[in-house]
Amino acid sequence: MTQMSYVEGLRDGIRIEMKKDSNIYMAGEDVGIFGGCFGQTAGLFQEFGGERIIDTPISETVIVGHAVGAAAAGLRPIVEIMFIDFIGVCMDEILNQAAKMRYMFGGKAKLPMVIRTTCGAGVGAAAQHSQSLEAFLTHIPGIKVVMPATPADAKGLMAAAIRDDNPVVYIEHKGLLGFKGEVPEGEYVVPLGKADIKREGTDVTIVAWSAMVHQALAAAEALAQEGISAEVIDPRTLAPFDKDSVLQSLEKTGKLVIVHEAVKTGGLGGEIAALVADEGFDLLDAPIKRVTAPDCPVPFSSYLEAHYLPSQDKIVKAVKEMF
Amino acid sequence: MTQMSYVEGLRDGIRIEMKKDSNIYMAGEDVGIFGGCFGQTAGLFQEFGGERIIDTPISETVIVGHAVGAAAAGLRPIVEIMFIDFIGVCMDEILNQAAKMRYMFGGKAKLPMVIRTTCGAGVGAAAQHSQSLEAFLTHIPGIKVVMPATPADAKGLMAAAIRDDNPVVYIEHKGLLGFKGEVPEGEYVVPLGKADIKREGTDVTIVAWSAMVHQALAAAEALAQEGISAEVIDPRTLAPFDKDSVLQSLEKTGKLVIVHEAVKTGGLGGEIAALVADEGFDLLDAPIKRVTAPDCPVPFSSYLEAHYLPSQDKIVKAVKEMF
Amino acid sequence: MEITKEKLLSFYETMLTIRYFEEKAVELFAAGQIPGFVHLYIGEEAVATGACANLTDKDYITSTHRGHGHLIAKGGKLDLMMAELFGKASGYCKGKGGSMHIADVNLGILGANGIVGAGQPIATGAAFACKYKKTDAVSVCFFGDGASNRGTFHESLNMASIFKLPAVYICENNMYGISNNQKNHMNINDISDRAAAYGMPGMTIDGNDVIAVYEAVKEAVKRARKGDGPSLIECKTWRHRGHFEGDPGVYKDPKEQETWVKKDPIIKLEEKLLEHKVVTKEEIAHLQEEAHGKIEAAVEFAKNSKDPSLDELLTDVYAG
Amino acid sequence: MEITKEKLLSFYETMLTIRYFEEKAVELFAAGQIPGFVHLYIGEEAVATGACANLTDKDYITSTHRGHGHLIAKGGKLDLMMAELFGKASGYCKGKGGSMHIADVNLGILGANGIVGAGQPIATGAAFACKYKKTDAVSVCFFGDGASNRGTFHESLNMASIFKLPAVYICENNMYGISNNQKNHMNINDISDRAAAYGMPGMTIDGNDVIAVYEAVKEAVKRARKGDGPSLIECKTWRHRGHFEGDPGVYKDPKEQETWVKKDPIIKLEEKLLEHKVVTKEEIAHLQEEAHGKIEAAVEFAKNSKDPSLDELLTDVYAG
Ligand SMILES: Cc1ncc(C[n+]2csc(CCOP(=O)(O)OP(=O)(O)O)c2C)c(N)n1
Ligand SMILES: Cc1ncc(C[n+]2csc(CCOP(=O)(O)OP(=O)(O)O)c2C)c(N)n1
Ligand SMILES: [Mg+2]
Ligand SMILES: [Mg+2]
Repeated sequence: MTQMSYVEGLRDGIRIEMKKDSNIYMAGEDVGIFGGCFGQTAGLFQEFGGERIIDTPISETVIVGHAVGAAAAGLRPIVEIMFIDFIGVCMDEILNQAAKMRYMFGGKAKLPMVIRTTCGAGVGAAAQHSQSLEAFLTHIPGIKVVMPATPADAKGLMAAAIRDDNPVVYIEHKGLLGFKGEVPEGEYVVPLGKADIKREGTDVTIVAWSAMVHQALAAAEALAQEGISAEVIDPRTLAPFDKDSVLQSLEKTGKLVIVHEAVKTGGLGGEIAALVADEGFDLLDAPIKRVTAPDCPVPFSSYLEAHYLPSQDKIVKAVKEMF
Repeated sequence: MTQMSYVEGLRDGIRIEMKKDSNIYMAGEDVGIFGGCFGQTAGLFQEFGGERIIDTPISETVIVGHAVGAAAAGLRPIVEIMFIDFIGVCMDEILNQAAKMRYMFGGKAKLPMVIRTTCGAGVGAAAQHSQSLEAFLTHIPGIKVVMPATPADAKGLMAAAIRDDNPVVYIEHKGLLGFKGEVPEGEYVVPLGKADIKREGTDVTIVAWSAMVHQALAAAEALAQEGISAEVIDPRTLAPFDKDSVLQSLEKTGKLVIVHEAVKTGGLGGEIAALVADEGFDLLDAPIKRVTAPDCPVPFSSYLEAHYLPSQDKIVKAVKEMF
Repeated sequence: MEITKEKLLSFYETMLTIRYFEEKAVELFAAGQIPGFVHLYIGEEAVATGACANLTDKDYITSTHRGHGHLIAKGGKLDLMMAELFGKASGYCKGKGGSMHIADVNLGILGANGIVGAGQPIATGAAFACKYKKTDAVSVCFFGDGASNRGTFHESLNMASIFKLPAVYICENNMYGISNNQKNHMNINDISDRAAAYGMPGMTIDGNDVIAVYEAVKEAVKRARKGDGPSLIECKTWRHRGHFEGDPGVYKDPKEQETWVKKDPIIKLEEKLLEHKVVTKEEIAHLQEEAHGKIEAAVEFAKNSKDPSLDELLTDVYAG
Repeated sequence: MEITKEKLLSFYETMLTIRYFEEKAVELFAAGQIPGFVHLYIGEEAVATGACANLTDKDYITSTHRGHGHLIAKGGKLDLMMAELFGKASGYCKGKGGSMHIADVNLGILGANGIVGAGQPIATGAAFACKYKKTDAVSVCFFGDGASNRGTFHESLNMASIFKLPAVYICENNMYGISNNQKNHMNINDISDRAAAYGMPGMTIDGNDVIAVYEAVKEAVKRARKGDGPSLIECKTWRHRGHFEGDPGVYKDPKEQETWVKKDPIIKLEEKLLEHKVVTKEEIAHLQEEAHGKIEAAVEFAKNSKDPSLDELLTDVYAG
């Protein structure tokens, strides 16, 4: 174990895999000498050279589209879309090519590719640079989606994403990049599709991912002061979703709060609530609550943005209303 | 009242509005002499001329993007994206431009524009021409989404969509285009955001839209034979969603089945279930069921496709399991 | 002509095979035996044939919604293709893809594609892989005049040019994107003029002359294999039939149609073969019979095949 | 020079105003008073100034992430702009948009834009509206060298050309898309060469010479107003600062930076004005003081403004 930031963790995951397999390369805007918009790829160009760490033109469509072709032809591309907000520019390549090629070809193609991107508000970046759009991706069969919340998960999920033979979208939260924590040294893989119980509890289950894990943990801490024991589950992989871990937790708690930074309507919280309202209906002893961003674009004003974001306080409030 | 097909209904809606307001025009691929891929725009070119019914190049990005600019500059464009499957090509224009411009500008822009498109499987068109992708759109604050199921709704919702001062995505189901029914003559508007009870019932609430309304109605008929009285609610507008009509129905029935043609995970069914599992929790006396397509691309084989699609039988089965 | 007799004959055979495959599809579609959208290549056979004659199984192609010709020319198996049109388990994609998604990755065929222009980035990526792996393989991208107006065209050719990728972009300019005539969908005559926007060579050739196509693509492939980067080749051609089966093509001037049908690439080659005494009329009749036989066998294979089993619905969504 | 003294002075004033606005933004950002991303236009003032001098309030522009200069040149109000940078309720967008989304639809300013290349289709649509309504208004689209590689560029210019729209596409080629030098992001020297792909005129000019920009855009605007269709004008220029505030710009060759800083468009104009005795040194000092004063007043206004009220969070999502 060593102390690392989230961004160091994800970079470590990339570096270890790239050293092992020369078919892995990275392409994206300013991933080279610039080192990525938030420094995510700093040093990789120096370590692996311009043949493997490749600056592209501002052409998200072909950035993702070329990765589909390169992966089908035997490489293992990691491509970066600088902000998940730009995913609309390459959505056809994700939706109709990357996600469907294997199925459409009757299983005769393999697309090991990772799309790295950043999400999240909180830095005054306004409506087009702050979104959490994971729900678009989890509605597309054929791709996997991961959103790490800690440095260790950032590293281990990166390794798993790179090793997976399917298109994986790896979503970094820009507010977490500097967040520090313990990370295993050397090769470390967090299996895709496995949730992590970030805090155990018995009275209420809080499902949260990415930056919201930390709000949920803070809320759980505050709730503990008031005698409410909250379990915090971080799915880490959103597709495929580890529903069993949620159902198991509900067997203890009977109460579910889902927290996400995405806007409420159509967010993945709805899907999780629906799964539980079907398969876990008998476990529930209270309405399922969602703590999310409201249904509006992310405002620029720091004051409005602070109120836009789901927070520890809002989670505490939602939980307390259940008791 | 007169007898009309769904496609005639929607065309009538367009024609009546276009006659009244010269700022309305239509642009898209093959909407001119060709009359649209499924004949939706047949005759409009002849009636309104090439200045108002405009064939564009195969450039979905600028088709939608230009509409944003034209609407901001005072026109009322209707643009066509031939298949909703192609929405990824113009997703940035929908997500970050059309949907957010008004908010980002502090309310100082108005974007009266309609994006017409078709959805739906059942014609052997395979994975890239058969999808139901409404859930992408309902996750985007700032746009409205309608999906008519009948000729009258096709007409009335078209009029409402054109008159609305916001971007509206109007989704036609290709399997319904020839479907006939009674349609009011002359001006006829179905207000956006209002569900329609397509069949009254007391034992179970079935929420379904677009082509699935007809599967739900057939299922309700079959269930009636077995003594189960199903209420079929067609939201018609998916964003904004008329949740009150669902909650009201549940006060009678206590049981909810949601039917949609989109794949299950991340479909709008999850959102509706989540709304009810929160705000209508006390009304429920059974788990919420969803009858949807499975989480896979639409297969080409007619045999597989028939099994892929949600159907009357699957709805009946889901309902009966609740009793 | 410096081309061997053998090569010329193989051109002819391939073109005939494509033609008959397509004519059979007309028939089967009309009879309701093939579901979905069927876009036929009749009249454009010289492009795929001339182009793919320069390729081996190690080279890649991306195809389009109008893909049967490309697949056959690249070595696709007729029986597996035909079975796929029928949606049978024995088809190339186990019946899950259909006409618009036939692929054979082992032959370097990265698929027909239902999204106009979507093959351009994919072909660019395959070219990237060829270069990255330091093989001398190339990637050939087929697309239409209509597709050259999509953003994917711009981004792909630009990327290929900067990275000097071994790619050949072949625009099959049949002058229509569905009903939209080139005159109305772009303001230039020669699509190859667009190559200059990316600093790559562009040329326009007669797409109904298989030899011209062969020669032009040969040069472009040579250039690509040498590491000198991509090219754009525009092949002017014409589709004889509607955009898809069922389209009567009312937007076309019948006279223009007539003129072009006279320039049928197969007849053109046939005349040349006879003129240069490469074949006799009898040999031609024999070749035609043979080609018909292959198509009939493929139809037989398809008809005798089974529907996919129901559990196939949920397989192949993910690997591993 | 056929340009009136008055016009030249107004160029100078506008450029100074932009420069000082941006220098103030540097200061405020460093002091932590402006949140988010701030992309500055220092060094590129001649482009927006020369271009917008040909426009009236009825004409449209679309701007970019680097938008302050375009907005000021098109008549945007400094106090409302500055208040927006601060995220105040009195700002152009009530504080909801920020630097990357400032707009004034009444002045024909259809917004800065955080999505590179997204203004191109929007400007095309505004041009469509101008033509449709049979006004003689035009639509001017500003974008960078990097943005010219996006698919939106291709689709927009193609559409504008077919429909003969009154649009002027102005590429501000500052030779970098963030850290990526033009040499590495395209394989051509002059982006105006891309105009030929759409059958529209293209030209490359010195983007640091406000008069050259003014004259070139004047011709293009005249052409557009007459109904003769769109043009592409490439203005070679240079940004003096990092891509955004906080970027030290290590990827730039310091020598090149030095050379270009010497070609500062404001100094260039100043020298010309003095040489041709349009102004005296004293008058220049006075104009500078005046411009500084306007910026200070705008900052004052912004600082004295309130945050938006909380209920503004949910308004303006939908009209009506
Ligand atoms: C992105 C996208 N837009 C529209 C369509 C519908 N469509 C299918 S084929 C076609 C015309 C293609 O024209 P072209 O590229 O010239 O190829 P051709 O059909 O002439 O071979 C269109 C518009 C599509 N499949 N994908
Ligand atoms: C679609 C999209 N891709 C990437 C970005 C991130 N980004 C913001 S500005 C920029 C560089 C733009 O370069 P250019 O168009 O030359 O404009 P300049 O910044 O030089 O004025 C990039 C890559 C973005 N905002 N939108
Ligand atoms: Mg064509
Ligand atoms: Mg630039």
